[in-house]
Amino acid sequence: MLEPVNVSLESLNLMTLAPMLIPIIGALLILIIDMVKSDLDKTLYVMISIIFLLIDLGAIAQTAGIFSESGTMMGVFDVMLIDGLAILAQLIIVGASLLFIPLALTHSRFHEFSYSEFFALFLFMLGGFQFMVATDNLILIFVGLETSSLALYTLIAMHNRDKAFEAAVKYFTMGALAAGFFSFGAMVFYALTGSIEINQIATVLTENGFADMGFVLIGTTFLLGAIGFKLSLVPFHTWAPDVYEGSSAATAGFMSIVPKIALFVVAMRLFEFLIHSGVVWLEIILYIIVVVTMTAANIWALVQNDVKRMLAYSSISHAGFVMAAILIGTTQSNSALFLYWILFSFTNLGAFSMLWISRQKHLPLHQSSDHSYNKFAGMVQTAPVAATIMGLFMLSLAGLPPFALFWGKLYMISSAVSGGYTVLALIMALNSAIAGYYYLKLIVFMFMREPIINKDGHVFVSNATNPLKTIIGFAAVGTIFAIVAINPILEFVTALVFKSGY
Amino acid sequence: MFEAIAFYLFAFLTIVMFYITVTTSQALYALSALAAGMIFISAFFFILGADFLGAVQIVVYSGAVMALYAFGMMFFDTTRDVKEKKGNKYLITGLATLAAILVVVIVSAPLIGENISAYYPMTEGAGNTQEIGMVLFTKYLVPFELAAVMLLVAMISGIVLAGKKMDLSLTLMSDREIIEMREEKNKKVLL
Amino acid sequence: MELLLYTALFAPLVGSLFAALFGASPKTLLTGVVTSLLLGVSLVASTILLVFVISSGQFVHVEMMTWITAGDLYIPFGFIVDQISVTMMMVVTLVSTVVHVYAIGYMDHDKGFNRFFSWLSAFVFSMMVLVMSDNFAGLFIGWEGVGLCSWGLIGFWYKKESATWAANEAFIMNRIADLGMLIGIFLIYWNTGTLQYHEAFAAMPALETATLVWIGIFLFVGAMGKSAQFPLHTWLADAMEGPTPVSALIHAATMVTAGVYLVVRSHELYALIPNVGLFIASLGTFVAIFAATMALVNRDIKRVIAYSTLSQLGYMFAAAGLGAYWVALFHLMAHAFFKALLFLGAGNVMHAMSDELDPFKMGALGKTMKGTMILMTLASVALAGIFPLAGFFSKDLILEVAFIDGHYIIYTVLLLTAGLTAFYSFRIIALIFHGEDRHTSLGFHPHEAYKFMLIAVTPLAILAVIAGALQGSYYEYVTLLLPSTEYHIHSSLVYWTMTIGTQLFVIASIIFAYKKYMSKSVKVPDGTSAMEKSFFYKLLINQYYIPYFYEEYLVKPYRELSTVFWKQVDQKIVDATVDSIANVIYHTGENTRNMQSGNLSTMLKWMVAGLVALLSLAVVFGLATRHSDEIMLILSGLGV
Amino acid sequence: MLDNILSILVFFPAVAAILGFAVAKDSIRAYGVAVAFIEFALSLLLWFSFDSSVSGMQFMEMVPLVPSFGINYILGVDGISLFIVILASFFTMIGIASLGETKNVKNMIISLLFLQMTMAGVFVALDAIVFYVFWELSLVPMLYIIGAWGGPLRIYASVKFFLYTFTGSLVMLVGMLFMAYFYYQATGTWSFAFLEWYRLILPETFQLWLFGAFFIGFAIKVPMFPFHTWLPYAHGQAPTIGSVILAAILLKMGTYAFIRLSLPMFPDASVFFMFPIAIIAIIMIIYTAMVAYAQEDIKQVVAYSSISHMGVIILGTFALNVEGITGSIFLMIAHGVVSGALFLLVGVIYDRRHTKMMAEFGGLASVMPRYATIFGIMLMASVGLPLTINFVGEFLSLLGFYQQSHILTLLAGIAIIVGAIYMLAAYKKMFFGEVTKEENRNLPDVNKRELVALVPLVLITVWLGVYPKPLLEPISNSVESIVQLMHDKSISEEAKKRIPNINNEITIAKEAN
Amino acid sequence: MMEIGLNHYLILSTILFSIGLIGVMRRKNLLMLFFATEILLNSVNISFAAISHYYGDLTGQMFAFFVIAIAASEVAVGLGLLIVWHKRHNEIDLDLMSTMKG
Repeated sequence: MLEPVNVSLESLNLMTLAPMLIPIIGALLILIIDMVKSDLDKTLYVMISIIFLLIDLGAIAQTAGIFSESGTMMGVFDVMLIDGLAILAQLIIVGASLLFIPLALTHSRFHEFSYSEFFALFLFMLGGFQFMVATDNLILIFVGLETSSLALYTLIAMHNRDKAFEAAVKYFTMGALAAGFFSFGAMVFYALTGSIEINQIATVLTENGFADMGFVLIGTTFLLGAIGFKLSLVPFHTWAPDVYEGSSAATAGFMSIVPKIALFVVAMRLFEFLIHSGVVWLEIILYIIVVVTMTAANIWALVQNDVKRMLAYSSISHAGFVMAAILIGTTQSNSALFLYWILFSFTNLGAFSMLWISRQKHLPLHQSSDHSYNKFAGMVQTAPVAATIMGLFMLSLAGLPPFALFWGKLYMISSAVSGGYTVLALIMALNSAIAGYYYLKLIVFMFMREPIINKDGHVFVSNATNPLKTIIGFAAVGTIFAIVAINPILEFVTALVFKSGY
Repeated sequence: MFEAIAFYLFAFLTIVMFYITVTTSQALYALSALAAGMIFISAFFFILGADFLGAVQIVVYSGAVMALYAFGMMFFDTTRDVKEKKGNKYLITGLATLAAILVVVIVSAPLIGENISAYYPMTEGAGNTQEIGMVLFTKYLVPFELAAVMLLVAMISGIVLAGKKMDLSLTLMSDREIIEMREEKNKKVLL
Repeated sequence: MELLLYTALFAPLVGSLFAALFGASPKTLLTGVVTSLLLGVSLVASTILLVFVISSGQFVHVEMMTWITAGDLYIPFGFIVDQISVTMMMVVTLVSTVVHVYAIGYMDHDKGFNRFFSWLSAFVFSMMVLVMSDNFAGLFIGWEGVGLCSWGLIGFWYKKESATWAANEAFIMNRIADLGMLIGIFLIYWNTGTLQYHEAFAAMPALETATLVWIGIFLFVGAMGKSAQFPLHTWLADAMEGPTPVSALIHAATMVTAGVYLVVRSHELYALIPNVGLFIASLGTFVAIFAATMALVNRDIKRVIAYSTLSQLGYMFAAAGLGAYWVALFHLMAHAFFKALLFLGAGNVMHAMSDELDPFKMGALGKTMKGTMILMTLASVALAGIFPLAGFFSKDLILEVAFIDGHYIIYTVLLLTAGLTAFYSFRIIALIFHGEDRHTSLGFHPHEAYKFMLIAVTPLAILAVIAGALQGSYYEYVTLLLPSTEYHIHSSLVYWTMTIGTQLFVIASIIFAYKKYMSKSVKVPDGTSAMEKSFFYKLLINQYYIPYFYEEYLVKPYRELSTVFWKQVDQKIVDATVDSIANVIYHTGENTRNMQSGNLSTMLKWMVAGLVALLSLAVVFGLATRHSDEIMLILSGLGV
Repeated sequence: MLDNILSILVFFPAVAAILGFAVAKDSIRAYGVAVAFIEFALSLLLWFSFDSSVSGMQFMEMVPLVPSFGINYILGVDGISLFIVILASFFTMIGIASLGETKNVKNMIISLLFLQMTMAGVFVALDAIVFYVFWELSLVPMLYIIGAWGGPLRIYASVKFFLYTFTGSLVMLVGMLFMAYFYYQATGTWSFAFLEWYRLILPETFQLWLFGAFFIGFAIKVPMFPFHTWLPYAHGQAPTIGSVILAAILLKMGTYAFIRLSLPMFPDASVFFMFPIAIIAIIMIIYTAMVAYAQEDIKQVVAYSSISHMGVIILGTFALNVEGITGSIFLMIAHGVVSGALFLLVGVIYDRRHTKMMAEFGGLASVMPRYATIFGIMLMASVGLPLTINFVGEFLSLLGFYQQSHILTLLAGIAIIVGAIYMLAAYKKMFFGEVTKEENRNLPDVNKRELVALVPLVLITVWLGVYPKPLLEPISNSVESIVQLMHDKSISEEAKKRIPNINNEITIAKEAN
Repeated sequence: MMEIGLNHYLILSTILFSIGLIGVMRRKNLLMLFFATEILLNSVNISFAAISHYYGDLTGQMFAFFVIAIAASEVAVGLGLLIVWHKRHNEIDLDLMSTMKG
């Protein structure tokens, strides 16, 4: 007969749960409000979400404070794991979402925002991501992943037009396959070690000195497949361009930031110990994948004729670029990853928001797609300010100093150099040169071409409202004056990463 | 002895069933084959002494999932043959078998499982279900709750997507049309 | 004294700038007058300096300001007036003053009157810098300066294709030589650590001969350019495209003698390397006869005189090369006078004949242009070296030098050349002034030049006559600086036979020239006469086909090669490579983009394919673990 | 004021440019001229308050940017950079003053002011990253200027210009990071400060690799053969002002960087690569001169000619002795003035005839005598006539390299011949002969606006040709310190022999011969 | 051979998994595709159960349990998408679902 277990509340350490629970509570609240009184205006829900996200930030800061004192903490039967990575990742996730959610307040109406469920799902999704990053239990990671993914599929579909559905279906189906991979991989590791907690796995494997290398490799392969899919690493990237194109610019921008950082953290937890315990195979594989992802994505981005699709490929390439950090696996590179991603989120959200505010409902003839290049021809003459800002984001993405992303690239390449990966560093540098071309292409269109049909510049801001403008201004300022923030961020990140032993 | 027979029998059955599922051009066959396969899998669970899991398997799959699918099929009326122009057959089977072989090659190597210590050992004299419950509501409380959230999400998604409101898309309507529509609706309310 | 020095130096510059102010505006007599006056001032100053130097026997040396300083290199604007430079100054200022005055008349009707005087004075200034500088860099300034001015003056009538072409040719050929000179300067600097004459020469004896030889050769290359020595001589004849005063001043009296000046100036160097000296002498001798032969048949007055200049320069180099620097300098001076005179006379003739240059179309101008005739005959006599005119003293001296030093070949050649000189100079005299009147039939109505032009040139005439008498005193003072080698043939018998023999030979050839070209039978050649058909005639009239050779085998290939470089190499290879890299990348994208077919099951296949690929790699690795060390080797190559 | 005059010098134009957005279109030109003038006045103030006797850095400023990663905002100026800064501000001023474009002139002037900021920044930055920032940033306004106001091929040209240089400098960036990492390993702290890096003595292999990395970045910028092909397009397509700034200042960044970075940091590598680079330089000199001779477009002639001159500059730089390096720096300024002036002159005729084909002209000397005169002066300067600004530089550069190799210098000296050839040929085609084309018969001569720009340049050309001392002295001082540093740092015997020890240079030279 | 070890189960689930892969790759009908994905998840469950049995550890069963939950919710969302798509196009053939490409 089983004797009842009694657990003390302190030992549960529920504080660790707070950051994840807050958005979930918020979501439930939204649902309730909707039940009580339907078709309220979206602004209400936006504000509620923002409030909860702010509270969430507060909670994360709280945990950060505790972490800085007492170091890594486990909670709730050691399922939750709050370390530097978790905190940083959550900060990025919530921060980026804060930038993203006001994009719902567009001038013209879009389908998804007419649902209160949209916001609920959004918050649930965040909860899922936060769970993912704040644990090393594969089950919880898996469940969190699925929660957020399912929500995300729906968000995409709710844009409610054919392309959106197509995107959602593609994403969903491949996601299902990826889920299969993930579970298989987890299974193999479980078979190897009898545990599904990464640090346990690590300890067991190192104890028996990777006796069953074969099993390890299979497990790694499948997990790599699953994670690579979410991170859109070649050859698991094929969904990305279509999904980005199909979904609304805002959602696309969000997708390029938040899910990836979550997955990066998972990858970091998972692969670091493998690489460091000398699984050379993984090193080679990652090396190849990183290089191929960067280069191939760049090359494909060159030939795009829709800006959003181009940005999709570009963010694939950026993902590959950042994946290098995990390959290198030094403290510097890991902190470079976070630094890079923070700066990237500023710039990329800015760029996508610019597309978002220029979104038309009905396309003129000369425009093959929502954001085809020739839409932006001669933009500087019709809407100079908007053009300048857009150009700014492009330059930043191209890694031109002194704009935000340059510092990320700088630190990343530097970490590659100091990690001994000189060749890789060169490849990264040259890739940014290739990337320069397609960012430049847009600038050329905006600044050096004549407008196709001389229209007023209104189309470029047709969708803009003050909140959106504020967001863009925020992103722009962040992009230009990044330099003043680099040092504090860098120190903070490095401290956290180092303290959590990565 | 008995175990071996049972294993091979059910292994054979499941393989066949799933094979039918993925190959047949009759949606109905596929569906039923899938259901059967699921049930046979639950047989494995019972063999392995995971009674609770077996039960869940039967309930969830052959119950909920199949019901959903069946519903979906009626909806699409896929009783008729699904015509699929085949992709490159060799490529597909090739890839799959290659994957299988590769995995098998490595997996068939005996697993060194000696020094594996069970973290959540099965306690003697307690039913599988009890044990599960015990672990589930202590160690796996958080995942369990999150799973609940996940199901909620899934439900909402299902409702939203399948819901009537999706039928006309605000995204594709110009703002003027939306206004008119709103007025229409209000009129209806007044009448 | 310094003040005088500066006056002498800068007066021409002032004049030039003054004239330049009116550069674009139509003719004003003022410019001509002012520049001439300023040159006069400069002349006076030089004269006083000359007197000073002679009387006191010491130099005037000033250092105006620093020019270039870097590291240990220190180059000032320093000027020195010693025996050598003051001689040159005298020649330059005197001749140029005369030419200026003359030019006022000559350029009377020219639109570019002011421009002309600006250039001309500028030339004088650079020439002064050239001769007065106390270091090689300063010399080089003047060197290039005169080059520039001669470019501007040869191409003065820039609408004439031939003129501009000649100008560029002259400039570029000089540039080629200047490179040699530059290298010489570098050598001097890196070996002696300075460019000041006296320091550099003081340091030279310490150096090993090889270095000195190189220095000597490179400097002489520079000299060859300016003094139009073979093979860089072609530009001088073409330079006759310029206005005649220019030819008189630049291409007879002053600039072309700069080379000689350089050799004389660095006699201390050449004294150390006699072999180079001998080479110079031989080359000079060769040029002397080479040019003289070309002068024999030419049908262009100015070109004839130009070739004679060339041959006289040959004489000077011969002398300088043999170490008789003061003789060379002396001949330089004398030659300056009569050659300028000759040119100016030719100028009058041209004017009279409205720029017709073919002597065969003239004849019997003596009636209308007595003054000119007298002047030119005088000059020719001097050139031919008849006693007691300047040429006799200077030229025969050179012959003696050659004889005494025992270089009999040189001597003979030079002697022969003397005869030729006499012949061609009187050939043109005869053709122009004597014999039948051939010009009226061609519709020319010649007239004598302005009086003041004739008066202006008389100083030259006088000097051409008396310069020889100065020899003694000249020797006295110039040898304070230059090696004072007295040349005396010990047995007076030999001496007299030689001298008289030479005289007779020369006179004979003069008479021959007269006989041949005063006869009635002379008519405008039409390429029919037997002589014109003869091989030698063709050879000479075509200047030994050297210009043709240059055109065909240097200029044209250069032009074509340039085009090839541009069209083929630069665009088709270098640039194409760069673009092709970009294109390759771009087209890879174009060709592979349809991997993204947009079809879901293709995407799924990709995913599975990726997985399988990884798995197979896993197997490969599993097999390869036992070869792990080699693998690590490869990876280290990748920087892993 | 004087303590951070450099920062003012750098950021004043940028601030002014931002304010410039508010200025009305029709009065923007005046605004631009005013700003540029103030900037120029500031740079002159810098010069007057500059102590020529000091060889080291002056007016140093230091603000930590990313201390944890060793990135600091360090500015400073010495004899090497001082005059290029002045030149930059000067050209911006006369460039704006003589601006011909009328199509949205506002954007043009604003981007020019931004460009001015970056130019000033590059030359006063003493921290690798800050240097890199300005270096890269300078591409953007130039890209815009070429791409928006250029000729028919402008987009191709501008993009080529951008990507080519961008690629090169990214490789350079990797080099910088490696250098910083090396410093980190040596000292335990990150630093990107040049002066810190100077103190580092690297093993020879590292030197070679790093030298290579930096070389690619610089060589493309200079541009050195065979990386030069972007330049003709850029010049050919750019508007006058664009070419002027590009030729006068931007190209100098590369050569300046060689002196500021490559030489002091990698003395042994510099010696190792001296002859290969010298040969490249000679190829540049002769080959591009011949290409220039073949051109039909006067602007292309000037463009290729500037490549040829850059060859001489490179040669002087790699003479590795005071004379040569001083000469090359002086030649940078000289070439800046002269080629800038030549491009302005080309612009003058282009404004009148809207063609740059030399075949279209001929006999202009009689139509536009003043124009012809100024062109002639500048031409002679470009040919390197003594008493013009160029001669001093070329003379010193060649003189300097002569110590290293006689035969190569002889080859390089051919520059003065081929230079004369193409320049005179071009001049002949344009100005001499009869006026053939009807539309050339009554072209207006240079007007006031153009004279404002040209006359000062002529004056400078002559003044510095006659009296270069005020520039040469400070330059030479700073160079001496660098050469000394190189000599002390160098490891290999070869390097010790090649790089003179200032204290007894002459004796060294004697041995060399 | 007669003794059924862990490997037997692993191999079985691998085979099933690859059957699932085949389905995923060759099915052009969306509904059928979803069937295949279900197979993937189930095949894994078998080995989870097996492992947990042979280690006498419950974690495996836990994982399997959650996998089932995940599979179920995926079905819900999947069907939702399916229905929407079908409403619009009256077909669920993948080959007709490729408006975005390149």
